[in-house]
Amino acid sequence: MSAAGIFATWAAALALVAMALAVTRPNVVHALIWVVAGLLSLAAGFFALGAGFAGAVQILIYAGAIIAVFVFVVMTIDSGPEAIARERARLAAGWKGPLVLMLLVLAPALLGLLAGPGGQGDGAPLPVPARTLGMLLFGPWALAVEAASAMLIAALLGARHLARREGGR
Amino acid sequence: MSGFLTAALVLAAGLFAVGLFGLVARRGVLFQIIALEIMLTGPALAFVAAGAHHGDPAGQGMFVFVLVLAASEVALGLALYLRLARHADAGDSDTIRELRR
Amino acid sequence: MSALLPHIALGLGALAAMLLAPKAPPVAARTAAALGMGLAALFAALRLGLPEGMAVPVLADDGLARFGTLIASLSGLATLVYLRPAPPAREGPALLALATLGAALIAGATHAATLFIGLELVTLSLIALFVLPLTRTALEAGYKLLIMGGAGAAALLMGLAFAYAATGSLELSGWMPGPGLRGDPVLALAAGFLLAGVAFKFALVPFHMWAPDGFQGAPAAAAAFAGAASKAAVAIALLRLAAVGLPEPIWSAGLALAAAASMLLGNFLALRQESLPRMLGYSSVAHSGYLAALVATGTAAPEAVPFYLLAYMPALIAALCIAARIGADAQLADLRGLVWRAPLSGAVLTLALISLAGLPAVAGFIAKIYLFLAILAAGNWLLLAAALIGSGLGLYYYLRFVVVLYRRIPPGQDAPHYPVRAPVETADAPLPLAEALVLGGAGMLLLAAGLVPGPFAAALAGLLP
Amino acid sequence: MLTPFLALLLVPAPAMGAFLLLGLGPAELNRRAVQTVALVGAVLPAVVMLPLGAYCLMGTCDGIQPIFDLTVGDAVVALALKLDPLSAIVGVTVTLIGACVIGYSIDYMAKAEVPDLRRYFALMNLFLASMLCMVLAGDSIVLFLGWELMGLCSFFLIAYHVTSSRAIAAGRKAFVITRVADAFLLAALLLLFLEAGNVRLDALIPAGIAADELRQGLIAALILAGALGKSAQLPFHTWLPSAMAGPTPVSALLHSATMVAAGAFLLARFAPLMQAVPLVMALTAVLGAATALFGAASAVFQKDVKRLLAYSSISQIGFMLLALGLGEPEVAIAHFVVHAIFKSLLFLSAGDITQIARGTTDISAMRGALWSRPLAFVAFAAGAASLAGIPLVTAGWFSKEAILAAAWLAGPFGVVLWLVAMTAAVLTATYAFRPVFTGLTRIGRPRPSLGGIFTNLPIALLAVATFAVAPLVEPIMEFLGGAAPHPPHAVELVGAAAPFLGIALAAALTFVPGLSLRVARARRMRSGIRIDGIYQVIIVQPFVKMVRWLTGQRGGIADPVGSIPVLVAQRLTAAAIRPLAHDPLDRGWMGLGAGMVRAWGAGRRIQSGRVRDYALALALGLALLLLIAWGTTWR
Amino acid sequence: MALTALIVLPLLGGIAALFLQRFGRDAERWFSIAVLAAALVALVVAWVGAPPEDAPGPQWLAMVRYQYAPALGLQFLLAMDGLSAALVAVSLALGIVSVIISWNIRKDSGLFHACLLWTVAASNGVFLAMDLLFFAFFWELMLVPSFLLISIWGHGDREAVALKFLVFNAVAGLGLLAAVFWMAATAPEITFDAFVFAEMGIPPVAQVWLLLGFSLAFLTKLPAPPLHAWLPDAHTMAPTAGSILLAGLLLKTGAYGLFRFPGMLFPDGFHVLAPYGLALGAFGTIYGAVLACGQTDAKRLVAYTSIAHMSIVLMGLAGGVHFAMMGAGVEMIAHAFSASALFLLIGALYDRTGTRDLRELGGLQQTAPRFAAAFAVFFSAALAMPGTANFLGEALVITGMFQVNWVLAAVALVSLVVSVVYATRLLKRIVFGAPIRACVVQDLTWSELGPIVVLATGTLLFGLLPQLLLVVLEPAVDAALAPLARP
Repeated sequence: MSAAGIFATWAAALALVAMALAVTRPNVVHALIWVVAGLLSLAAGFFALGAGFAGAVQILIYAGAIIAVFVFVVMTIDSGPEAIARERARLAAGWKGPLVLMLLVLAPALLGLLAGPGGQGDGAPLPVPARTLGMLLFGPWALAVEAASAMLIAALLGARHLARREGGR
Repeated sequence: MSGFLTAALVLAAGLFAVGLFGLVARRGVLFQIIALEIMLTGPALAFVAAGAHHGDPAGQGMFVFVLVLAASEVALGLALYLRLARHADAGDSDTIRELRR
Repeated sequence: MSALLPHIALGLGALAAMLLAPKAPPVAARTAAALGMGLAALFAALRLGLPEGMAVPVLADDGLARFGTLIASLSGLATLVYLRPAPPAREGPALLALATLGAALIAGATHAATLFIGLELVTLSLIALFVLPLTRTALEAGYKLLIMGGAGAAALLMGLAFAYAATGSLELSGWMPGPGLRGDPVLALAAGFLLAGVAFKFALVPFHMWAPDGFQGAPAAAAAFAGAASKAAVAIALLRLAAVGLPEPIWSAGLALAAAASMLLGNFLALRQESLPRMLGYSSVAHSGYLAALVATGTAAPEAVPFYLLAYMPALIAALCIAARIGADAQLADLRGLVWRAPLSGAVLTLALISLAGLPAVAGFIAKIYLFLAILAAGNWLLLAAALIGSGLGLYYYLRFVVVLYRRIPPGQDAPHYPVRAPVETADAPLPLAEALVLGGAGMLLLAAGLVPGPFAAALAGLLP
Repeated sequence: MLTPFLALLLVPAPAMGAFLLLGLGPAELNRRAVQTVALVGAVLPAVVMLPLGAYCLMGTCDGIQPIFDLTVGDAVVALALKLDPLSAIVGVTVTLIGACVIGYSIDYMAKAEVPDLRRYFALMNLFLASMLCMVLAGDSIVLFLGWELMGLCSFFLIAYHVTSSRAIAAGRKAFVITRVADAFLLAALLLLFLEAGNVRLDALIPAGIAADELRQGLIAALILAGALGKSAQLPFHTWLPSAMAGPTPVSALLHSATMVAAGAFLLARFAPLMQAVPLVMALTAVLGAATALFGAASAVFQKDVKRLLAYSSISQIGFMLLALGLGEPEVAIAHFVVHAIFKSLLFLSAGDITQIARGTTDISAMRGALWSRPLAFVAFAAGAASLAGIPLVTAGWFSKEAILAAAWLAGPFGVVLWLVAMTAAVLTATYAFRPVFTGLTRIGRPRPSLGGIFTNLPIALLAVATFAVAPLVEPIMEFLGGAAPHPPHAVELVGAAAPFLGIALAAALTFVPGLSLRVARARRMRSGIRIDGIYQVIIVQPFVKMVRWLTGQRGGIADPVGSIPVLVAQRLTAAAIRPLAHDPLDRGWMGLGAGMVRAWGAGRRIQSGRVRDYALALALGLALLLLIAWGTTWR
Repeated sequence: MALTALIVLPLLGGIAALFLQRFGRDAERWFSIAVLAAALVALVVAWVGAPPEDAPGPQWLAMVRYQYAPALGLQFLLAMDGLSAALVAVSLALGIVSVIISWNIRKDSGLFHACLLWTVAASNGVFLAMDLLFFAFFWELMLVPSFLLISIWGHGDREAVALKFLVFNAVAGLGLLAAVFWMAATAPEITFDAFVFAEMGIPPVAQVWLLLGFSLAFLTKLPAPPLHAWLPDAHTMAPTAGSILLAGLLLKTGAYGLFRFPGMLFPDGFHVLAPYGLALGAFGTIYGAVLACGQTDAKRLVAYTSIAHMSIVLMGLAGGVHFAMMGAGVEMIAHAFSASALFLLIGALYDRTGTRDLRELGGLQQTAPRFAAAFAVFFSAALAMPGTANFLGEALVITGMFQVNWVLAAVALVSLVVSVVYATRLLKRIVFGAPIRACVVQDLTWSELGPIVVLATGTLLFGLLPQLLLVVLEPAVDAALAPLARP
């Protein structure tokens, strides 16, 4: 495995740990911070894989914009100590089952992946310049991109409707 | 299949599984939405790594779409969360069960 | 470029409806969306039978795609007529047009990107449509679809990503397990993930949980769209996936297993439901099972799946639209004596229910024959047993609803007014003529395809390679 | 094709027409109209038959009138009427007797209600038509049609007094027993049909003779059984005495003169076939002789005139069968003709005498008949004389003598039969003259009276005929293709003496008080040998028991074959449901349904409404799919 | 086209009759008669029309083949030979009779007439369909209107009886369905065409099992003991028209199926199973006759005689010889007339007296001579008097039995004797005897007399001029027997 590969794996592993912490925090804000940490680690991994555009988008949009929206929402609700205690109690009550379930899903995936024909090729990630990506997105994939924008519009329409004031027009 | 790709796919599966764990284990609506986001990072990593492996821009292209989906879901999800919070205890999704059986 | 005309019409219709929604009278947005869908249907219909090819590199332009676009647009139109959630929801028409666009994309998807985006476009539009009434149950339905849809989407994406990693291709046709890839565990895992993702959209057991709740809580028109157009599109996607030949036996075995479970559980849980939409939700699970069984057995008749859709969609749309006329969450008791109070609705509902039950003289019967013949030809005894038991159970609960339609209300009792719990009748309520047209059209289609299925079958067989 | 034989079709037609008009026609008819239709229907056949008989006498008497032909598979069904000496002689007899009896009925039945009268005449005419069909039949189907319809008419006419349960029971008894015989006959005819591939008698009889021995014997035996049943011969005789419950003209026509004797006709018809099977012939002769003696002996002790005459019929037909069994069908048919005349005469005159005695048919009703009803009594005496066989003047002597002669000439076996028959002949004279002598005993001072023209004309005609036919007996035999057998004169003298011995015995029985009392007490003989009782025990009671058992009247399960599978199925279902059902009454499908509902109630909990549970299911499904995916590639 | 009309006319007519009830008095009755008469015209048209060119045999008089969904092997295939034509004619005639004698039914008369017409339509479908999927469909469809007839307009414990009828026949019908689908699935190309199945060469062992499946359905409908338990109840509790249709049509469908398919499709299976069929028939004819002797309910009595007579038909069909088969065909038609007429008469009596109990009846001869005369005529038919079509049928069957096995012939002859016992019992209890108060009734009215005359004419006409029927049946019989002759 090349050095870039090792670094990317390391970064992704960090991200996994961060995400694991995120889903187990009773405090929403802490969880969000761990998510951001995980996303940033992933971005680092993307850079190491030579996917600079993806890394940049990850930092800007994901870790930046989306989480910011989260934080805004979190700030509208109070998460006092009793809310955190309640959350902790709920988590403590039922984490074993989900864990087993998670392992159940993971096990065949891991077994399958590790049994696969590993170690072929030169092992180094191949960098993809942003330009070729642009050629793809605005060339053959143009329709898909348009459709993705339709997806955003749909989400927007829905969110706008939901955000309408009670008894609004 | 190169070594780093296998590792990345394993980690992607891990991310997906962690998200799934969150979805099943957490009762707060907000936590569930966060778990969803985490679930989506799994395929994101897998796409980017596979793109890097094949030297193909399509991986990053798909990553962009995943990102769009994540954004859309967050938008809708948060709006829904706010709306739900007016009717029910959005901190505990188990209470949102009028429709059942 | 003309191959994209339906999509363009849908997109423009959606855009126009969206822009008209805030200020213009509600009927304007509705008209814009209807125009878009109507034009899309027209274009798709006109293109039936033309030479096939690729519209753009990610979208096929073949018989299946045109057929999918046509039926998605038509069911979009039909559901638009009945789309009238309680508080005026101006976004409805635009969302419906977007959902239709998504369905059209799925129908033509030969590429992971189009498939994924089409599916998610439908899902997101449906979430938004589900929550339109802003009632608690509607929100709950939307919420469930959101969470489950997100998980399903993630699973689907995992599948796509694994397949991409294994083959380096995002074209569906690139996943054909060649000599080097046979027995590749990554591709097999990809198939598993993909199956889970598609099964979620298709509401197959155990990924079906959102369907009954959604049908019950959401506006009937949205549910009708979810059950009819989106299901049709996903069925076409399933056909395409089956055609490229994902790794066997995981594909057929998994699909057959899910199909059997759906047929059994869907029919079983529908048994004594009092709520018409909820019953239809479970029934849609069961029918997904039947369709999946058709795909899983690799039926010899190319027109089997399209014919099943042709039989299933009008029945479901008609039934849910009549439920919408009666009011939110129509109950069994509300249907009593419907035939005598509202003959058209009663008659069409009868036809729809017996078609769903698979009784003769209506299209559902022919569809059931396709199903049983395919299962028998494949010699899959598990599926046969499940289909037999499921159909038997189905007979019970469909006929339970049919019988009540004909049970006169004793003279002493008050007749429930029809519509029983009237929805808010506002200016944007569509013309009764349009409703009658939709119901009548659905009824005629069911009867025609049941009595003279020959031409239909021939036409559908001609659509497919 | 227009042949004289076309007229054959016209013989039964009027009677059939009268039946249709009276029996099934919807129009209302008054008494006069009913009587007219009946009479016309009864007389016209005779009018048509007599010229035919004459034609037959003069021309070549062998003609066939086809009705229709059709083919069933390889077989030919060719229906036809046939005129040959046998059918001509019997046909003329039947039409004449029929006309007489139906004419007589007009007076006799004068008191009946119009609907009853209509029914009566309709059935009498139907009977006449069917008897003629049978006599003139040229094929087995028409033969059997007539044969069965006669039985049907017999049933309805015996049960004419529908309010009398005795009459109905008698009718059922007669019908069932004759039906048994009919079944034998049907079997024989069908077997012959299978042999010949044709139903024409001309084809059947040769085919029967040509059949293999076993089959030939079987067919002959079955035909004999059919004849025995219809003719009330041992062991089927029990129905005839009880059949006297019908009106007297019915007894005269059906149950003595014509229908009952049809067995003899049948055997004569199939004589060539029967003669091919010596064993059956011997059986016929023995049964005939035995029946002759048994009938005569039973008749002697009867208290009731009609029953006496019924036993007499049994006995006389026994004589006919004796002749048939000896291979002399011509003699038998001659006796058939003579018997038809004197027996109908006896019934009609006895009926006339007893009718004025307030309906009772006890032999005591005859008392003083000479004075009260002189014409009828004289006629009765003439009939009795013929029955007894007073030598040289009566027809009865000629025909009976021929039978006795035939027996004597049949070798050592025949001599035994001759002895039996001779004893029977003595007893015949005895019972024949008992009523006559009773009629001579005067009681009170009765005023002589005469019946109407319809009563007297037939009686007078028949009375004259009993003597007029006497010289014709031998020509009849010759016409039929036989010759009157003549035994040694000594034997003939013994035969001539027998009636006188019998008459003397009768006088003794009537006028010697001690003897007449003893006769009155002889119950056993009066009711005949109790074969009725044997049938009751071995057939009727077990049948009734079986029916009662099968219909659940004995506390069992009604219709066990149908019910037991149902009960077993119900038990099994109940047993399968029991673990699920709380309510023990809730059996069968309802139980299954209830179990289903409960299962549904439990099953729907899966759909808990909690998103987390939904995700759980989703994850489980995914895990399963991935497991399968991995499993399929695991090496 | 005319063949299609035989099914479609009554089917649609039934739907129309549902609504005609609203338009004035008796509209639905006249309409039903008109529909059935029109169907009779269609039958004549089909009958006299040119024989079809594409028919697989010369015995077919008319045929309709419409490819319905070719890929599924679904086709609308009707074919009429002599037997089907005769049975369809009988079904239409009995339909008209049923309408006429139900003139006083007032309760939901629209639905009542719809049920009558649907029963006729479905049984016509059974008699004509040569596509086995359609055959099976009509087979099951037939149960629905009959079920309604019993459960809505029946007497006594009608719901339970109707359910019994339904359960028995629906469950038995599964045997047919399973066999049909098995054949369709194993055919080289998916089809339900009986003519194709006939040429398919089904392996002998499979033939036995398939024939068992078919027979389960057919024998239950026939009905042959021990599958007959539904019939006495259903006959007894059904309204008069229902009894007529049950006896005249439904039972005949079972016999028709046994006539048409075993020889055509399963000649090897037939050779294996025929002895059991003969034994069953022999048992049934005696059993039914003996049980009829012990009944106290007049309709029940006639129902058991139906079992006896249909068992004779079974013997004829299982005999596999020409005469027996012809006899079975004739007996089917004859029994349709005679049993229907007896049910009609008893029904008319029940309408007047309110009882069918033989112990409470009597003296009809005195009070209602026309009634009595009608009883006597059909009494003769039940006895198989020569001159009635029943005799023709039974005599032919017995002839055939002599060719097969003399013991069976003897059994059939015994049943002839027992028939006298039950028939005279019926007559003795109803017609004879002193008039009982309950039996002082109005004589048959003209509207009752009309159907009676029609039925009597049928019975006597075919009895006296049998060629009318035999000529029609013969080609069908020859064709049915032809495959059996194959070694």
